Amino acid sequence: MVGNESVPTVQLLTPEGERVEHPDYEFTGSDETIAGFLRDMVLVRRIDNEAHALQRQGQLGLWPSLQGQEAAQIGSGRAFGKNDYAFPSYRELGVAWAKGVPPVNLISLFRSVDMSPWDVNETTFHMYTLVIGSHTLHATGYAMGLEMDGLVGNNDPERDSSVTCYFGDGATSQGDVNEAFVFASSYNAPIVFFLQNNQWAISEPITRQSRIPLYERAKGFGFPGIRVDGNDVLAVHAVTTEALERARSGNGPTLIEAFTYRMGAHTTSDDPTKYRLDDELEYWRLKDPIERVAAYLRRHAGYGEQFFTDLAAEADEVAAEVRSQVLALPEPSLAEQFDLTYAEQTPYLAEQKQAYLEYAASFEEER
Amino acid sequence: MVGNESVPTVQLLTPEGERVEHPDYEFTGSDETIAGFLRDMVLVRRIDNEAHALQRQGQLGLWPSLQGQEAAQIGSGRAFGKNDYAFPSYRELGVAWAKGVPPVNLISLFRSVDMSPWDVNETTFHMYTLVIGSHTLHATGYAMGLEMDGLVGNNDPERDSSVTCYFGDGATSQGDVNEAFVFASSYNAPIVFFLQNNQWAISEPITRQSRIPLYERAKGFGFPGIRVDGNDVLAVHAVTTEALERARSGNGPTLIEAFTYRMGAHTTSDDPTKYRLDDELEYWRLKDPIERVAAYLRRHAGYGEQFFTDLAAEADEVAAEVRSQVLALPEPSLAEQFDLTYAEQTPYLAEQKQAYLEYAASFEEER
Amino acid sequence: MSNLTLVKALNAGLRRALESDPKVLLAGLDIGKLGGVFRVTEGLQKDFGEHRVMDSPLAESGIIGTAIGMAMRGYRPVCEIQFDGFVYPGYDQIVTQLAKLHARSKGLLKVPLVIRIPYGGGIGAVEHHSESPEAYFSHTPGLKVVTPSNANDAYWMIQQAVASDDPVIFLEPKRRYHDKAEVDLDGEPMPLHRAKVVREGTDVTVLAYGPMVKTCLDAAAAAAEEGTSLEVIDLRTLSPLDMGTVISSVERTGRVVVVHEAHLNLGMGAELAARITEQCFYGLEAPVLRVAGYDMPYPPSRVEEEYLPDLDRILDAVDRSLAY
Amino acid sequence: MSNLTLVKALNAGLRRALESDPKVLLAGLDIGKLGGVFRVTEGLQKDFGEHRVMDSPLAESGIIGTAIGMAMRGYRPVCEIQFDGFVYPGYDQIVTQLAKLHARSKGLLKVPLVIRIPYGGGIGAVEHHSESPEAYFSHTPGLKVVTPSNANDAYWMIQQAVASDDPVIFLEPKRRYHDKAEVDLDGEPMPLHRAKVVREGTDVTVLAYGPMVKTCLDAAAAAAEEGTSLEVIDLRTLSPLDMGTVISSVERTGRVVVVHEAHLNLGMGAELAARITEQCFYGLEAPVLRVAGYDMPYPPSRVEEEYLPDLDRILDAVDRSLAY
Ligand SMILES: Cc1ncc(C[n+]2csc(CCOP(=O)(O)OP(=O)(O)O)c2C)c(N)n1
Ligand SMILES: Cc1ncc(C[n+]2csc(CCOP(=O)(O)OP(=O)(O)O)c2C)c(N)n1
Ligand SMILES: [Mg+2]
Ligand SMILES: [Mg+2]
Repeated sequence: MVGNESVPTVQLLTPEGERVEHPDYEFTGSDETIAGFLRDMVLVRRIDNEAHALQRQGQLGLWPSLQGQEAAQIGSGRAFGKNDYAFPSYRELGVAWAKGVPPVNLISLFRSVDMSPWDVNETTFHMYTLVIGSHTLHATGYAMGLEMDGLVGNNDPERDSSVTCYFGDGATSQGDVNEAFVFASSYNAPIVFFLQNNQWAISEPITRQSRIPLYERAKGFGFPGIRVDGNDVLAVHAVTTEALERARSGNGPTLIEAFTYRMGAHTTSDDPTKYRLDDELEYWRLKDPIERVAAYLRRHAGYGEQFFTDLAAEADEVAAEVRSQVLALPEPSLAEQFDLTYAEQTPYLAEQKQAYLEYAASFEEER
Repeated sequence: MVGNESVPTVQLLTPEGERVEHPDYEFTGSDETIAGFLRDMVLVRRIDNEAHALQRQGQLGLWPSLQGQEAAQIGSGRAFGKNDYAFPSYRELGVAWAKGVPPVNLISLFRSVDMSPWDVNETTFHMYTLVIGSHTLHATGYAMGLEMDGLVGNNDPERDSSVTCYFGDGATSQGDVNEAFVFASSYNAPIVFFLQNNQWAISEPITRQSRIPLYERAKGFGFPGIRVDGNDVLAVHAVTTEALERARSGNGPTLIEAFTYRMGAHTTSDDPTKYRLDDELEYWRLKDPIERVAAYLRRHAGYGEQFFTDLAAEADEVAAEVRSQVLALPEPSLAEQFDLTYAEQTPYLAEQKQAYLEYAASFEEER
Repeated sequence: MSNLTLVKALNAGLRRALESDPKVLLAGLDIGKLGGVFRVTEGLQKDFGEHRVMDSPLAESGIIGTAIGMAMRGYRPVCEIQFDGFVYPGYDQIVTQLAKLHARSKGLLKVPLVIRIPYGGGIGAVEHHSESPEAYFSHTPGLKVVTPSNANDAYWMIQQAVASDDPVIFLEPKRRYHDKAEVDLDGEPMPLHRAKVVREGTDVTVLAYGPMVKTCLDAAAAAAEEGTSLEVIDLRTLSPLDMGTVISSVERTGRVVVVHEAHLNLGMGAELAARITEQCFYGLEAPVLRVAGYDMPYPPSRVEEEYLPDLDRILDAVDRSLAY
Repeated sequence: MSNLTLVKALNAGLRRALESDPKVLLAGLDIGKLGGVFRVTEGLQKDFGEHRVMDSPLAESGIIGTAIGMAMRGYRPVCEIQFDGFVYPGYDQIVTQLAKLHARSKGLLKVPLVIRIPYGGGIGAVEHHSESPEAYFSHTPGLKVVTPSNANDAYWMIQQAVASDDPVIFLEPKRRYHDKAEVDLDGEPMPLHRAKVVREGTDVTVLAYGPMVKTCLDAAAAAAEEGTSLEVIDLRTLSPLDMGTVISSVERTGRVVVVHEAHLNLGMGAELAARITEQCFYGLEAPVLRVAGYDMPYPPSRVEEEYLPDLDRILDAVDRSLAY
């Protein structure tokens, strides 16, 4: 948002692609790693576009775009080690990508063929939660469980574990999120609360939720909060890396406010022209998370045009692949849903299933 | 709690009865006013004792004692002007007293003959709320209503109004309380959140709810928080007076943490010997809210023994009066409850009432 | 007379409510500039100001809890819950506070609060956006629960709900939001808590409400072609139920099918079956049959057509009823 | 065999659950040193440590929500809600998250979480401490709902609930907490989701659960003196219902009275009436009659005896049933 420049914000790469120093944080990775981040961001943006197109073509019910938030998601997602679990909300295509979840799986959710299309245990990327804030408590409980499992503070990178929970600026108003802060603080849980402040909760600007910067919320619950330039993949990576380390080593929760911007509509159902000005969009376009990395790689790391052309081509390929996977998704059946309600089926629901099957069969016969 | 002396706390009267200066707050009332506070505190403690005795004698279902918290309640309650509304939780005998609610009414609630035994509009003292934290939202909404009514920021003491909402340390963990902070801040509502930190939520010590002082919570929501010595009636009065003025004049919410102690059991159903040490009680007994005022009046304001003897006698009289009022409370009837559920009775419930009356009458006949 | 969608009819009804009583307020998520995700409040903030049409912080308990406080202060708030599945964070305030305040205060506190909830499935939505929570509210004394099935009722019922001194859960059949109907903008509405025979018939009484009324009317038309005469009643009010209208139909037909999207188990159909059987014990030719959502969480919407009661399932139940 | 109160039986059952599976955890308010306000968890924190018997911060949504997270991590949490009236702040987590996770995750996530709730009235409590929320849970697919009526069942059912891979709402009849019974500590329990004929009879089937079972047994004893033979069934499981046991009784008696403290409208009695009538349409001599709490908020406890179903109201319903 315009006018927030005075709030202390960690930045390591300017919108112009210049690296800057910060007294507390640094990004120690190679230029190759940075190029990898760029690749991630370009690919997820391209996949996001494809999903958007699929929705427009009637192939998806809905799509919540991550555009503008690529750095926040790749920067944090690429900071994870194998024992760092992620609890997303519903816009975390980038985090999912970093976690190795096939994009088709995420998209299948919005095609409404499946509500849990990836293995949360294998991917360490938990289920999407559409109900704002609810999962922050699950994430906290999960983190408490890690601690009970003895997986925190062993000074053993092979074992020490953490949870990172993603949510938005709007979510900070929910009781559950604040209760998650209480529990995480009270039990000193190994958790990173990763708040993507994209300035909007559908049509409501951040000023409706809070009159002060959101990272300050944490302090009142007894743990540190920090604002990072959410469009700076290097800064996000550095800040997340440190917060994860705090969590794993038993030093408790951190709130990271990634200050970023939702470039698109809230979802494909939304019409942002009703409530926000083009000026704002223009302002943020200049802070694009991808452009600045490309500029850096061009200017300071010797990456030539071929690299970028190849990347664009790869992106198109990946997107085409995702598209065909989506279109090939098998249709669900109601019959199987009957057996999913309970771990141990009830006689009552079994009867309903039986009746349904017989009823459905009667139509088959008619045909 | 022992060991919290380092937290900045407003104090104007020491436990020994010496007045001290504070850079930001002063108590400007006369010694007569102070003697009035003493009288209030002595009377409510005595009434509280009587209610406790009534419960022990089987006349009440339950009684939540305010012992130890008299200064917090009288200091704040006596700061109210006629347009300052109070939303209590369930331990606010002292605030009710300051608001002119007859003690018998409060007690009748715990005799379970009535759930709303006083006129909330006339007394400007709202209903008790037993569900932890729920009323903080009502109070906030009411305060928003005052603002919509144009009763804030007129610089007119006859009109300008506010709300004060009472709750405990345990309540700060509830989602609703934190949402109340969000709404109050977002709408800049004319409200004072009056938190009586009595160190315990039934058997749970304050450390379970928070690892930092609770007054700091407010800052993270964008409004000031302040800790006051909750056993110092002068400091509580001064701090509340200022917060009320902030609210009335349109400067928004304040959180006051009155640092005090629950000297008795949580309620008459509770057995604190299971979870807390005598040492702690002893420590707090030395900080008694009544003793220090008595000491001040004796030593520095020339109040002689007669005053104290008279006061004790008055207290006994008032208590005896309350007792006889309680014992004379009329019994409720189920029949009348049928008509209370709705403003506009439903045919269905009217039928149920009819059936009930006929059924009840059939027993009358049998007799 | 005006031909309006259900959304526009609600919008017009809310506008009239705002015009006719300065104490009426709207609160909810995105109801201001955006006009609500379904555009029910479109243009109202522009015309009545931010004080009367309030975009709330993202917290349902907060929205309802503060609205209760405003109601205590004499306002008549209308809260919008964005989707059925998001009402539960505010459930405690609804069942424990809102529903009880009149009784607890011995009538001193009226809480004329309306909670609007778009509900039901059939729109191909993602999870939590297609639920039918009516039983959770109808089981709660102190609340009134109503649901229009068409634009004309929507227009009138929302005004009546706002005018009611009791808290009203106002359920809006979202899959009928864009259905148009003639709305009599100045007529004399029927009372809020009254059911309505929307098609007369003689063989079986079909009870429905909200989104299922149209489905049942379609079923009745189909049945008529096969010579079966269905009487369709739009319940309109779920708490209190208008049993008078129901019973006088059942006394004629002797057979009942209840239809709702909500889960079968402990749904409205259960209560209707219990009461009808008690009141018409000797008159029933068949047990009250229920066509409802199965007792599973709402499935992925790709299969919702099979999950939701439809014409065929209703006719199947009619046949089973007639077979007794 | 041991003569225990219901509280002590629960305590013993929880102790065995904690002993037999290190993944079992208890969480809730004041359950540690205090042993819970009803002392159900007395001594357990001392013996199993603060990590397994956790005093939680004062927030029900937080208690249940974090327990869901622990369950996702492989634990088996048992949450105590202090009183019935305080479960609603956690209601969203229960109906929207807990109940649905198994289905949403296609069975990948088991959520073996037990929520213990002392419920019901009759103890002279202040408001919010005497409620009967079972219908709100039973209407929700994905939850299982059970309630013991006596110490022996309490001892076994709590262990079975903890062992269940589905979320279980475990309702404890607080007014029977101090009733003693013989508990067979090492026997073979009956299955969790099975109803039990607790008194055989021939004239009318009386269905009850939790606190009302004793009341119905008393009524049956009184009826016997007047020559009426009541068969009393303790339902034990409210979701799923054990209809087999119910129907085979009704087929013999032809008459049913359902008794519960919860509100009449859309209470368990409604569902039972609907199903029984459907399954025994030709066998019923009278409609299923319901004796329940009236449809008003729980009244001041000074009049609760008149509000709650008692022996006389049950016998009155029996007489009305017999009069058909
Ligand atoms: C409890 C609940 N209430 C309302 C909604 C509807 N809703 C979906 S997204 C959204 C806005 C969320 O804003 P924010 O938390 O900032 O996340 P963002 O969408 O910007 O990523 C709302 C209100 C919901 N999903 N859950
Ligand atoms: C929602 C809810 N949960 C649980 C309870 C039971 N309960 C009553 S008082 C209390 C402790 C409250 O502690 P605190 O907020 O510190 O207030 P205090 O009693 O110390 O004044 C609890 C847990 C309740 N009343 N409401
Ligand atoms: Mg946002
Ligand atoms: Mg306390």
